[in-house]
Amino acid sequence: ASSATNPVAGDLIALQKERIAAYKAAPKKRPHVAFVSNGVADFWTIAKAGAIAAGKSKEIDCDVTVEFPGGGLGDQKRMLEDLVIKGIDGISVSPIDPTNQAEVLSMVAEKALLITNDSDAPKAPRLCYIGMDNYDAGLLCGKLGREGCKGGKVAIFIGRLEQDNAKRRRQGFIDGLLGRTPDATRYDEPNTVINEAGYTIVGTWTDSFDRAKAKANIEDVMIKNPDLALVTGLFEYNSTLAVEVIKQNNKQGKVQLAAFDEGADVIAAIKEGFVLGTVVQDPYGYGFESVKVLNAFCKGDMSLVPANGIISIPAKVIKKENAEAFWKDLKAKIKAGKDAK
Amino acid sequence: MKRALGIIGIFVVILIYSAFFAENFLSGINLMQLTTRTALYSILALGATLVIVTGGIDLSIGSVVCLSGIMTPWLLIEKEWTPWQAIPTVLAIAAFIGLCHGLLITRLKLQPFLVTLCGLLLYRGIARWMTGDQSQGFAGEFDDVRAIALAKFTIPGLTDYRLPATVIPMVVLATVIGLFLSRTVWGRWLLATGRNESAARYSGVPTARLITLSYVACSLLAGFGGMLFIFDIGSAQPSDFGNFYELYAIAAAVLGGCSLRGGEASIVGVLFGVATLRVLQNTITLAGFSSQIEFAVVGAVLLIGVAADELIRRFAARRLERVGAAASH
Amino acid sequence: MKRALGIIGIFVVILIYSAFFAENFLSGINLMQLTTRTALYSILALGATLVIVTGGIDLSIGSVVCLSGIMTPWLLIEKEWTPWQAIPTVLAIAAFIGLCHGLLITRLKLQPFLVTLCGLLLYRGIARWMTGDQSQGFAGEFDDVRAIALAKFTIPGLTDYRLPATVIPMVVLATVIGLFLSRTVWGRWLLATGRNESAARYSGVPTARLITLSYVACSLLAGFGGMLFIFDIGSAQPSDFGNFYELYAIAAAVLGGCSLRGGEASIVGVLFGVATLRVLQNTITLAGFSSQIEFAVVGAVLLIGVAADELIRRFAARRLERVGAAASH
Amino acid sequence: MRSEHPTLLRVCGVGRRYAGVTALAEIDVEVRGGEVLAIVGENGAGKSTLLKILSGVVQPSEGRLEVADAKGALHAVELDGARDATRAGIALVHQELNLAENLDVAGSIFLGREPSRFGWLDRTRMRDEARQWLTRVGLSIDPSTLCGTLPIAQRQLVEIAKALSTQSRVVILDEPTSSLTARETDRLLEIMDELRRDGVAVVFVSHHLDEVLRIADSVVVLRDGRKTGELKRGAFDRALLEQLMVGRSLATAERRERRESAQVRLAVDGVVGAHRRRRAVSLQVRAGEIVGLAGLVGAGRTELLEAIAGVTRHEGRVQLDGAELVGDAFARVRRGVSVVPEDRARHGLFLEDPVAMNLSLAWIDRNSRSRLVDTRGETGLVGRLVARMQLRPAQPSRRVQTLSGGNQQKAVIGRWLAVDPSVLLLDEPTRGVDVGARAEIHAEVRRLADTGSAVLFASSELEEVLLLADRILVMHEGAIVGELLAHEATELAIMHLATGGRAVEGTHA
Ligand SMILES: Nc1ncnc2c1ncn2[C@@H]1O[C@H](COP(=O)(O)OP(=O)(O)OP(=O)(O)O)[C@@H](O)[C@H]1O
Ligand SMILES: Nc1ncnc2c1ncn2[C@@H]1O[C@H](COP(=O)(O)OP(=O)(O)OP(=O)(O)O)[C@@H](O)[C@H]1O
Ligand SMILES: [Mg+2]
Ligand SMILES: [Mg+2]
Repeated sequence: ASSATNPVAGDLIALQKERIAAYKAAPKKRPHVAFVSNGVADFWTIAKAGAIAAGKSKEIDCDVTVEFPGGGLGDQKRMLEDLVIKGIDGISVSPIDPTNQAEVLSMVAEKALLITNDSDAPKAPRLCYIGMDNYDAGLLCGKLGREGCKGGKVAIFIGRLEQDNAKRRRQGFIDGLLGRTPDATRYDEPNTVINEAGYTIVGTWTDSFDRAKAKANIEDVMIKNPDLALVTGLFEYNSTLAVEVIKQNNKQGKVQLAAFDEGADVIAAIKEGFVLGTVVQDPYGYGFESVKVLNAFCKGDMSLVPANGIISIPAKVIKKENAEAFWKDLKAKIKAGKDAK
Repeated sequence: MKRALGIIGIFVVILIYSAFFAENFLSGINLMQLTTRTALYSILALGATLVIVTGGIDLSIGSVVCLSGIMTPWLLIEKEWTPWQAIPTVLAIAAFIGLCHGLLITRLKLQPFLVTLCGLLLYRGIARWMTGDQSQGFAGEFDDVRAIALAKFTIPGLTDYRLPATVIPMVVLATVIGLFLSRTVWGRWLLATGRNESAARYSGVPTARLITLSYVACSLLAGFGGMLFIFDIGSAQPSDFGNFYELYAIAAAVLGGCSLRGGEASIVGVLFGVATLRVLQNTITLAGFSSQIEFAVVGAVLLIGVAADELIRRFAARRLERVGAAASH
Repeated sequence: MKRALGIIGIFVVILIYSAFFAENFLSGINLMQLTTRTALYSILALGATLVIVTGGIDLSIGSVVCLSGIMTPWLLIEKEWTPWQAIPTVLAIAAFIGLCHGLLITRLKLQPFLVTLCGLLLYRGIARWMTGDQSQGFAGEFDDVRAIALAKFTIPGLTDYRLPATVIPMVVLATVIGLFLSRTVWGRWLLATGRNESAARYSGVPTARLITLSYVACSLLAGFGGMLFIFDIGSAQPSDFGNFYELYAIAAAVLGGCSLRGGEASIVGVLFGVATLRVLQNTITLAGFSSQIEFAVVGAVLLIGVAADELIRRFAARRLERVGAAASH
Repeated sequence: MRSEHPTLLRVCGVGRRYAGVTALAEIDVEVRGGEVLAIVGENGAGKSTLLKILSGVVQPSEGRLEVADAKGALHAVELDGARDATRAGIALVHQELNLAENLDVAGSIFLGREPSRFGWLDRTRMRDEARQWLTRVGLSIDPSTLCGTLPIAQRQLVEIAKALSTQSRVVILDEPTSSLTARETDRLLEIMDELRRDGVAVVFVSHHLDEVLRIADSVVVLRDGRKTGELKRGAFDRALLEQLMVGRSLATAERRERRESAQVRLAVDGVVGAHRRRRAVSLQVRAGEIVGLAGLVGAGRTELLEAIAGVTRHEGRVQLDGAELVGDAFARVRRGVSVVPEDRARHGLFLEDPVAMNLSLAWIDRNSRSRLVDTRGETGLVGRLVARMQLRPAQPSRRVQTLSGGNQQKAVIGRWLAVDPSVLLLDEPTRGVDVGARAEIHAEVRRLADTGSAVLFASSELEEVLLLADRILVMHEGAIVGELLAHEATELAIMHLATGGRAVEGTHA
């Protein structure tokens, strides 16, 4: 028996670079690249629109496959394996658990070109990372809360905490809210109450993506803490539901919301004025850039990748003043993606 | 009624615990939320009960909730239908799904588990495909329609507690189904069919039609429930909306005293089964358990509850046997 | 064997489709992956089969997969146990879970659906609580242990295809369980128990013990399967690892010709049932369907498959009735 | 005079085929109002199939069915299911019991035809009417009793009440007396007579020729699915019927010699069963002895046999060869105690499994090497048993469900005869078995006793008790009230004890 020995990451990166160099001499005619998300969400449908749009655009022109694994790690592994078997040229993936997915990522790197998006796997043999730091985005969201709400009880709602980006985002929020000096390696246990800087973070609630449950969580926490001052929903629907619950319970202005992502109701509420603002990433950009970079690789072009291997697409804060413009732009992009399909 | 005693006991124990240890449990607003949730889930559980009574099972409830729940805002917002078009269409689709299940089960004699498992995969798949995995919501519109699920009626004398409108369909459906099963000819036929299909058939009961009908009713209620859920929640993601709801519905029915072998049901029991599950979930949050152990607590409490119920029943039966024997001499 | 014909037919049809329309479907590496996956899932399905044969059901398979799969790296990495301590512990816990199910079902006469549904909630809850919802993985260590699931054997003459080690437990278990059911006294008894429990009891079959044993075996296999799954995947999250695996396992068993009413099983059929589900999923990706419609396609294909199977069977039975009668005179 | 009776139902050239067998072929039968038609034949002759065709439960493969309309004119019809039959005025009591156990007696009687207004149940009317019909069949139970708690004989009577309550023009009864004792049988025959007087057509099947001789106006004899004779009253007697049915005349078995001296094998001491009556029973059965339990419906015989077999819990002691039997049925079966239950469909058979599996289930345990089934030995055994029990059709791979009722019964008994048990408990051993096969079963039981086994059986047929038993114990209300030796017992004596009379008087009668 021979167990699959994984060549070290460095070797695999070298291997991929050799392949790219070879493409320089003989560019791939019409590359086939894939974009793999870490789950199913609106965020990813926007990214998909970006990826598809990139594939259709004249200067890029390649085949694009987009996969949304709905069943966690095992599902993502299966999809990656199947894509590699299919003979895909390059894959941009948002790894669910980067520290433990070394083998499958190496396997991808062995047969195809690997980049990551949204959440990074620095130890894996990926050629570059496209996205932003979730810790930094969390910081932005925390600061948003700190500006809009000067102390009191705070509750955090998030789909689940297992994935790396969720943990970092949550930690960023806490550090930003409490005004600590940023340190991405810090970790506050989700089960402990934090009393600091005039804020009481009463807890973090997860729902495993069951929205009825997510809504019940917010309602129950508001009942348990009638004096709740600030909530944050760190996944898109958590914020959307927080808006819903605030409206249904007439808590506008009494409970503040520092939101995340670009849910339609959230943007509408920001325009109305009872939500502090929202931190948005640029999923469209993730999708578009991923395809653009992979396509360039297949033509033997490595120039898009900066020295540190990180193509940064920073998060933005949307407040009342820029909400309208942002929304229009987003709608147009999604529409373009749909038409392209 | 006797069948329901067990779950009523469990419910009362949990209620007492909650009243003491869950912060603000007895506050009007909390009870109001609990009423809403119980009402919503009980619509699904009542549907499940009708199928369980026939000795069948419907695993597709959650997916039908998803499909109809997703379709409602999709038709209203994306396709710009009027509510008068959208709502009947969604309900008709749900009923049609039930009809397909019923026909496959009674005509082709396929196993209900298999048919509805395929349904579980299929309808969610359709919802995901239809919407391109994009979550669907009302975007702040249609508040008048959503009032079906969101309206609350003030009760004179109570300040904090207002009666949620969702209670109306719950009470109406529970009453209708309860009377149907115990007081009407068809209900009796359904019970007989569930326990001994051939006996019913030999007595001239149109068993195939009744079974089909119960699947139609179950899917229709799931579709109606899904619509109310989305009215309540406001938006949903096709890939996860309604996941596991069939298990909650079936669990509530079974807790409420329905036997999966068919022929037995207690509507009161089912309602208490639903309420137990909802109170349990609420208490876990209010009493400050972490949401990680929620599942563990629910599982453990239910298991202990039904085991205790069974032991008490046995003990009572033994005593009765002894007393009865003594009396008969 | 006859019972398995339907699913073999469905499998062959899908295989032919895949060979033509799914890119690289017949490549060695793809067949190797498919073998691994079929082997892993079939361990769960074989366990489910044993319970289904008794007329019961085990909904906790997925959660036992989760608990044991999560515990293995947790004990090895977090608690720094040796594999010699960790693996037997995990398997013992799985077996103990099965024992509890069996005793609750046979002694307290609780409904299997209810007991194992509570289990479904409980064990996943425990896994989440134990790990604080953190995903668990081997962090690049224990490659020697993981080789149990990851090793591949070269076959002389084949370059691309290497035989995955997971095939060994699958073949061993399928053979043992197949022979157990058809050739041993206990196996016969188990089948008899599933068919008619009280008749079995009257015939001197230790029904309670056999049923308990089948739940132990089912949970043990789920635990073992969970371990192999995590060896294969490398890491898992307690909140979703193994979700729905019980449905896949039961679906495979039912597709393979097991009746949920008990007393019938075809091990060959179960293996083909598992393989069908795996090939279907693989083909959907390879043939370039979007992952959104994956569920819809699986559901629709299975439904059409079983319906067609049933229709063909009926047609054959009709013919037999016409022809067979003539032959007997 | 007879020709005045109008024909209500007629089948012409009817046949029914199943995969592998022809159950019926070329049958012509006429059913007339005001007449009792008996259908007799061996097990598997096709009687039940014919009745099912007459009542629309089974569709014939060929031939046609004609039903009279209100004016008496016959029309060819296709009855599709029980509903059509009810509408055409035909009611059937099936051979195998078919009650939904979750309904009460009233609900069962009116199932499918509940008195209602706009679909709303009229429960009081249902209960009142049910009470009338129950009285008519001589059953004094509360109409709101759950069917699931009734013993098998009472279920049978409920089914008969149900058939009567339809007030049909044609009442079809498939072995209605097989689980009834003499008293209920008499009552039923009276009812059939009343029906006849009312102009109703009664069709019934029975393996008890004395019943046929007492009541039938005409008899149709079936053999291997074909009609071998149709006789009017006066033209048939017992010998002729037996000749037509079996194709030979039956020899009567001679009485066995009693073994006074043999040691006690089975000793029952103060056993109190699980049910509500709680009266202690003690008895002994010697090696080689055949003891019969007689009693009325509900006397407690089944309860006693189940307690001894260990399938229900009991107080008191049961000893086998001086050693106490403890534990459940599993432990007791292994020590050589076997029970053939009263309700074969519920407790005896694996209906969806093949005959072979049903026959070998007990044998494989005792003849396995390190728990592996000796498949070759099994095939041999099954072959031998099929021949020995004269199972028809003799196809071991056939599902038991598709066997006729009598053949099913033979399969249950065959299972235990295969293992030569030390104690054989039989509850209604020959229910639904034809005269020929009954003699065979009796012979097998005697053969088993001759090897030193103790046999304890319960039967509601006094004839069978007298024929088979060496010694007779009579039960009444859960207790043994008398003991009779076979050679001094009479039907009258047994009945006297069984109805509560005292033993001394009984022996004089
Ligand atoms: N559903 C079925 N499938 C196949 N064969 C059947 C089926 N029903 C009956 N048969 C066969 O038809 C034949 C006649 O059976 P039937 O039940 O009519 O006999 P019967 O005369 O009523 O016997 P008994 O006295 O034992 O009740 C038997 O050989 C039986 O095996
Ligand atoms: N499960 C039960 N629960 C309560 N009472 C029962 C149950 N089974 C039987 N009985 C009652 O116990 C009594 C004895 O029944 P048992 O069946 O032993 O009588 P039996 O002499 O065998 O009569 P049969 O000829 O009807 O078989 C009956 O009165 C019956 O109503
Ligand atoms: Mg018959
Ligand atoms: Mg009896």
